[in-house]
Amino acid sequence: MSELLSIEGLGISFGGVKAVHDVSFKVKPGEIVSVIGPNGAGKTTLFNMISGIYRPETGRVVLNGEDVTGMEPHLLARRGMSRTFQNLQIFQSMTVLENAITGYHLQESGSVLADLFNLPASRRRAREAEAGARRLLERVGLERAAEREAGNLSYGSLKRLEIARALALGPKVLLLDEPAAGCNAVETEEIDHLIAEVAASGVAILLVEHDMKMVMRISNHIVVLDHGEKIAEGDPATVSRNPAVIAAYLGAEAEAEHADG
Amino acid sequence: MSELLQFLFSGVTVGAVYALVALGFTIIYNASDVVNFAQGEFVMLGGMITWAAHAAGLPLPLAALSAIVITSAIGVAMNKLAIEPARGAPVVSLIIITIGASIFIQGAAQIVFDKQIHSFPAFSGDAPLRVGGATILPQSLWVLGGAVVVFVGLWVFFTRTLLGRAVLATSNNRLAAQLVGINTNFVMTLSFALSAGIGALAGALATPITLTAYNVGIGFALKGFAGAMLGGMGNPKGALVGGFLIGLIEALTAGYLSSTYKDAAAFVVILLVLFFMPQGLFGRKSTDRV
Amino acid sequence: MRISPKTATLLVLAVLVALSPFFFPSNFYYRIGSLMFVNAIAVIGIVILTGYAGQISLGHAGFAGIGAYACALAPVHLGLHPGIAVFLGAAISGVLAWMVGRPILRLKGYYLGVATLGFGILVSMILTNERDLTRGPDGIDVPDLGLRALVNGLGLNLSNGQFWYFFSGICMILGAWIALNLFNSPAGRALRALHGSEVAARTVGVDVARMKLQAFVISAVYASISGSLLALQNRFVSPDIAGFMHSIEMVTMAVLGGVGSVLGAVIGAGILTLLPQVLTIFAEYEQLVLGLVMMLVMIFLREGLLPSILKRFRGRDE
Amino acid sequence: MLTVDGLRSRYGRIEVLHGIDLHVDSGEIVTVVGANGAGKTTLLRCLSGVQPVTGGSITFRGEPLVPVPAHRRLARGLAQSPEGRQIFTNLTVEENLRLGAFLFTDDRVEKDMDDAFAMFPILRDKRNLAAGGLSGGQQQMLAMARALMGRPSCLLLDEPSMGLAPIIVSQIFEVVRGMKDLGVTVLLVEQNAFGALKIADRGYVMETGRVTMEGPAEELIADPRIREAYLGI
Amino acid sequence: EIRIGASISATGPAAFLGDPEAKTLELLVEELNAAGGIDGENLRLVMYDDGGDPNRARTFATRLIEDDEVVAIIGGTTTGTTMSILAVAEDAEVPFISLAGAIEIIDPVRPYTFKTPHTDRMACQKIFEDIQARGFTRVGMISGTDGFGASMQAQCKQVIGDYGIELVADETYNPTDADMTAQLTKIRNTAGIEAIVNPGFGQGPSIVTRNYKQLAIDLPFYQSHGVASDGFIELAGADAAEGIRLPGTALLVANLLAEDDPQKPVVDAYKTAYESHTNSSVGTFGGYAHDAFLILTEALGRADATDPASIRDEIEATEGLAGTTGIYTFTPEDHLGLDLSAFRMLEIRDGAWTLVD
Ligand SMILES: Nc1ncnc2c1ncn2[C@@H]1O[C@H](COP(=O)(O)OP(=O)(O)OP(=O)(O)O)[C@@H](O)[C@H]1O
Ligand SMILES: Nc1ncnc2c1ncn2[C@@H]1O[C@H](COP(=O)(O)OP(=O)(O)OP(=O)(O)O)[C@@H](O)[C@H]1O
Ligand SMILES: [Mg+2]
Ligand SMILES: [Mg+2]
Repeated sequence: MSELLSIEGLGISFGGVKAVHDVSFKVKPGEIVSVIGPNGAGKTTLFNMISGIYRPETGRVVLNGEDVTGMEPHLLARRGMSRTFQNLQIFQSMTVLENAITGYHLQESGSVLADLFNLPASRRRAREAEAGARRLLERVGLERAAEREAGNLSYGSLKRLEIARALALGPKVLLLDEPAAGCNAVETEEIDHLIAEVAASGVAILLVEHDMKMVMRISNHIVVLDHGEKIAEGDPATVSRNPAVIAAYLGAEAEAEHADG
Repeated sequence: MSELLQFLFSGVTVGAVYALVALGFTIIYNASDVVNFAQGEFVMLGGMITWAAHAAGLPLPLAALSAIVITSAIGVAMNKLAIEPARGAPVVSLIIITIGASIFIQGAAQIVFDKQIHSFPAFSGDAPLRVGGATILPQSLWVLGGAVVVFVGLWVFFTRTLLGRAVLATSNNRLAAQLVGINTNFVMTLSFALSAGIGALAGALATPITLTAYNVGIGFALKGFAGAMLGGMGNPKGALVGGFLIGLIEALTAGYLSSTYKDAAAFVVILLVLFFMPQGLFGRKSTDRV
Repeated sequence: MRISPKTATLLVLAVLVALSPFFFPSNFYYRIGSLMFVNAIAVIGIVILTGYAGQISLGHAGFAGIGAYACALAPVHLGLHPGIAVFLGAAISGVLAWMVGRPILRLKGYYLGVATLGFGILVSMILTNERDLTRGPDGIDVPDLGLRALVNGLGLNLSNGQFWYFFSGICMILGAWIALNLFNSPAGRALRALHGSEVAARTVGVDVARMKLQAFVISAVYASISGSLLALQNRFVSPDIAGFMHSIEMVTMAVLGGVGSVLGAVIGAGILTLLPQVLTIFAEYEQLVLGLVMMLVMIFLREGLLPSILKRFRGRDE
Repeated sequence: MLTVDGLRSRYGRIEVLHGIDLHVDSGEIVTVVGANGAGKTTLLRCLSGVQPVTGGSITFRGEPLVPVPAHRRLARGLAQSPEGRQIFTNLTVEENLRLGAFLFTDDRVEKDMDDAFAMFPILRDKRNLAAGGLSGGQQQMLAMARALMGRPSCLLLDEPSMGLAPIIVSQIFEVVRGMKDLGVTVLLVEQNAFGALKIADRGYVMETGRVTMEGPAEELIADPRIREAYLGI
Repeated sequence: EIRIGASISATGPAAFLGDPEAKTLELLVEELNAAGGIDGENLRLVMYDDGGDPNRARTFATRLIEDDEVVAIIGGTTTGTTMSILAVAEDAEVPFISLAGAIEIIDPVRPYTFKTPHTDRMACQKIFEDIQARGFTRVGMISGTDGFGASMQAQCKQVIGDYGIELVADETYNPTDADMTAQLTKIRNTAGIEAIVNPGFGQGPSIVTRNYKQLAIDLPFYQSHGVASDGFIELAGADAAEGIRLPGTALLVANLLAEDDPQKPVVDAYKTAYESHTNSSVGTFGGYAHDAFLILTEALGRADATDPASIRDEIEATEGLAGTTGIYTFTPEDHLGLDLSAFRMLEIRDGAWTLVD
């Protein structure tokens, strides 16, 4: 199958420093591509460019054959792109359920006038969205918190709420920025399974994660960034043996620990 | 050309008043992200207390000083009694508290003083200074000097002192500020004292020009607020420049276009500036990332 | 069956409008009641804009001014019936809100505040200074709506005060119904979402600029209609209606009642309308007490009257 | 050094800590592990004074800690690197560090800052940048460094390894272990339970607001329940 | 007990006018009751502060009539508030005496509405008469954008032609402005200008006067009755106010009135009472309230005091009643009851009011 998302020579700089420089790679449907690299390597910045939050200075983002470089995030969402955030972006004063329902915004929203006058079409859409959102909360293990105010959840729970919200869009491409941060090994594995499941349904997944066990376990392909540039790429086994990657990112000890864990 | 010069003098006179008020806003804003709508009342108190003290026989400098001290104390009281007990309340609630305080202070002033318009003698006489065919009052220079001195003071405070940094830190992240040992209550008290003091100074300096009454606060607050926003809220440089700009725009519009719509001109300029610089002229962008 | 919060709110409001007159000591209270309802309409608009969407406006009285002056001017200059003028005013306010909102809604927080403030001041300035059109600061007469005669023609016998009480009461309930529909609807959720996090809202597909603009337009229409109703019932309007203090009053009412809550809006409007009447017994201490009450409410019920009280009530429940 | 006795705390009307007993001896490294929402962060917030305590007591160096306001606790030697990093985003990296040493005006501040930069060289490169512009991991480093600037005798760390590259994670654990040699006591909350327990002397397991297990770190690592529930082995 | 109502702008932008009005009414009611009331009945004054907001004024008017059940209303400090009260009072057929200036209040005549102040138009006429007499024909105007200033500006523009005078400069300022040198510079630089008129009240005219001196403008300068009180001279400074002329009332020149002036006793009595009671100097506006009260109580004395219609009739029957402002004679066609002669052209000399003859 051909690629769904294609990143071509993306680059951006902040105050003269190149945060990302000439990064290219491709993601196919159903594939999990991980982007790893030291802190400050430019992973999140790359995500921000792909998802339209930053406008890239160089390069292109091609989604499903269409050039979507610098397109507004809500238009990208319409084209099937969805993401989570490293720095949580939660709708604090809404309930957990409502947070998840917003993920259905594109499917549920019709005309404002219909909403204002509570027309049947508006009600039906809202009902469907709610049912879907409850199913998703169950999948991430938050069904019991559905009616709680989202701002009151613990960090790890919020991470999972973000995943549920991102899934609610029914994305073709899903960008996950450190989904397992703040989760312990067991919780991480649950997320693992979830991601694998989603990928299996044909969604292209782009993952940033520092938990190497997880990355090695589920990635089809790994892209390594350092100082904004791609320094290596390949399948997990190849990448984890790459000396440049070990030196810059994994560290000898981590590898050893990985081996003994 | 003397006409232009006269317009500029007019603008500078008024602008200096606005700038002083705007500078008063910056401190409380920097400490708490709250625009204190009672700031104008501090200016009013500065003028009214100076007037009352002077009328009671105190020499002018002493009267002004007492106004500044008393107003600062009122500022501290406002923080202790109204702002601190509401800690953790949403910013809109805090704003309503400051509006409530503003109404309260006005109500108190009309009882303690009266509802008449007052003034007191200019600090160095009324003889206008002539420059190139235009005139300016010595009192305008006092206000001008006051604005510049306060600006320099604040600028040094916020950029050169650790305490100034602590004030910024408190508004940026109160939790973290406490964790690094900053007494955030003290910071708030300090900023209310300073803000109120600066407001009162503005009142004491400007009253010989603008006159004062129990209800002049709101007008000052509006113009000062507009000036501070034009310059970029929280930045002393912005407050100074914003205040002067508004004064100058008003005077030049009144002189060359239409005196009826001179306030409109000021707001049109603000809208234009904000269109291109959403943070005002010198405001800094918040740097929170996703 | 459990009653939804929406139905509950509407029921409470309907009961309030219908039963209050039985407790009125004199006909004067119809006037207070109708003022409360008219204010509440504008405040519900603020709830949508500020409570739902998190956008500040310090200039909404400008729209109230447009609505009010439409009723004064359109019948004279365009020969329109004052009732039609209400809709004309709302349309002008809506279009103006749309035009003004597009550039300024990019601004955030106080910057948006000062921009809307500027807008409000411009409107009030035009109403004050364009004497030839508006008759200036002293105000202008507004023609009779004529609806009361019509209603009374149907056999009712309502005094002017009574008519306006019930008429604005019904309008207010209608306004509340619409706002409540919005709250739990997709669009309302999108508004509340962008309030929480604009970035996240954009990535779930919310067209943030458009939604903000819609909220701004809707709230402008509310303010405009409130202004129209006030002008029609007073049969007179002056530029004060578009003044800064009126804008602040709207926001204060909303926040006092609880800025995210429609019922809170009505309560906030009610209290701030009634309070000055109660405070007349304090004569010259009126302002003092008013300021004090505002501060005390916000200190002890920081999220506004209704939400705070509900919270405590629920707290005791469990 | 630090004794927590029957500690209770609540958010509004929901109690989330139902009587925590825990102690940290001088010079010890103690690790707390637990699932999402167990109350680990809440525990640390109580210790640093930004969370109201509704029952029980905390004793620090023999004195009751609860009445001490948050901003005085650093002066007593208690520093925290909080969850969610809580850096001053609008201030520069250097200003963040200087504020970490807000209580001190002596020359050691400069030296401490050099030490911090030596520990996290990337921060030196960014010292004049607004901290809000830092990457997630860099902010985490800054939070840790800032806590160290306060010269704590007892350090409270809430998931210090979160979002850090593996190479830095091992470095952080090294640093924490190094603290011990400097005589600093550490209470460490970690999701990377394996790494954390390996450097710890003792450990506690929290579940929904209660301590359910405690013991020497090696024993916990070896415990099959823990291996299954938290280490995923 | 007879209940009368008042809605006054004792606070807000018009507090400068409303405050002395409110104090005057309180003072007079006290005096009257101490002297035994009206026909032995005590008078009760129910007074509300409308803050200058017409909407509030309407509410208070409704309250006065429906809830407090007053027999008559005094008030409406500003034209805006007056128009609001007027509508309610006319509907309920309750007599209403306004304290505001606009001619619209009594033109057309409405059955229940009266007013005590001169109209703005009369002030303009008085000023232009004087200007004409001095032989000037080119005049500049600087007016406040508040109701008072704007209304007088408009009226002046209407009548200016009648005096063969041309308006060559027309500037405005906002009531809260702090510096008017820009506008004054512009006016001064207008070719051929011979005199300047400043309609306005509050601090504006004081600042204009100070700026006038700052710019050393030496054209004849006219203020309006809006500043007719000693307070103005104090605020503007005797020095700056020197030579200013304005149309004022007998109140300001009480000491200069002839012994046989019919207004002398009433002016003296009011001035003494007010100044000892409030520690501040009397002004035209308090005088308006005084006169309204006088007219009303006189009428109440004659009428069946509980019947609004008969009170109205008696007010309309007022004839030759000397107030502080002038001598009132109402007719069914004239609910103002004053003519231009009630205005006296005053000039400030050496910090005191003097009569221009
Ligand atoms: N808005 C910004 N302003 C200034 N610098 C920025 C900004 N955004 C990113 N940078 C810089 O770009 C670099 C890349 O940051 P980015 O957040 O992409 O890193 P990352 O790979 O996601 O790191 P981490 O693993 O720590 O999350 C960093 O050095 C950061 O300081
Ligand atoms: N601000 C808050 N208001 C109400 N409840 C809260 C708040 N913060 C946390 N809670 C609740 O308190 C409980 C404990 O949360 P805490 O953050 O201490 O957990 P944690 O152990 O640190 O979890 P994590 O590993 O996910 O960080 C959770 O049930 C959480 O939902
Ligand atoms: Mg990142
Ligand atoms: Mg936690």
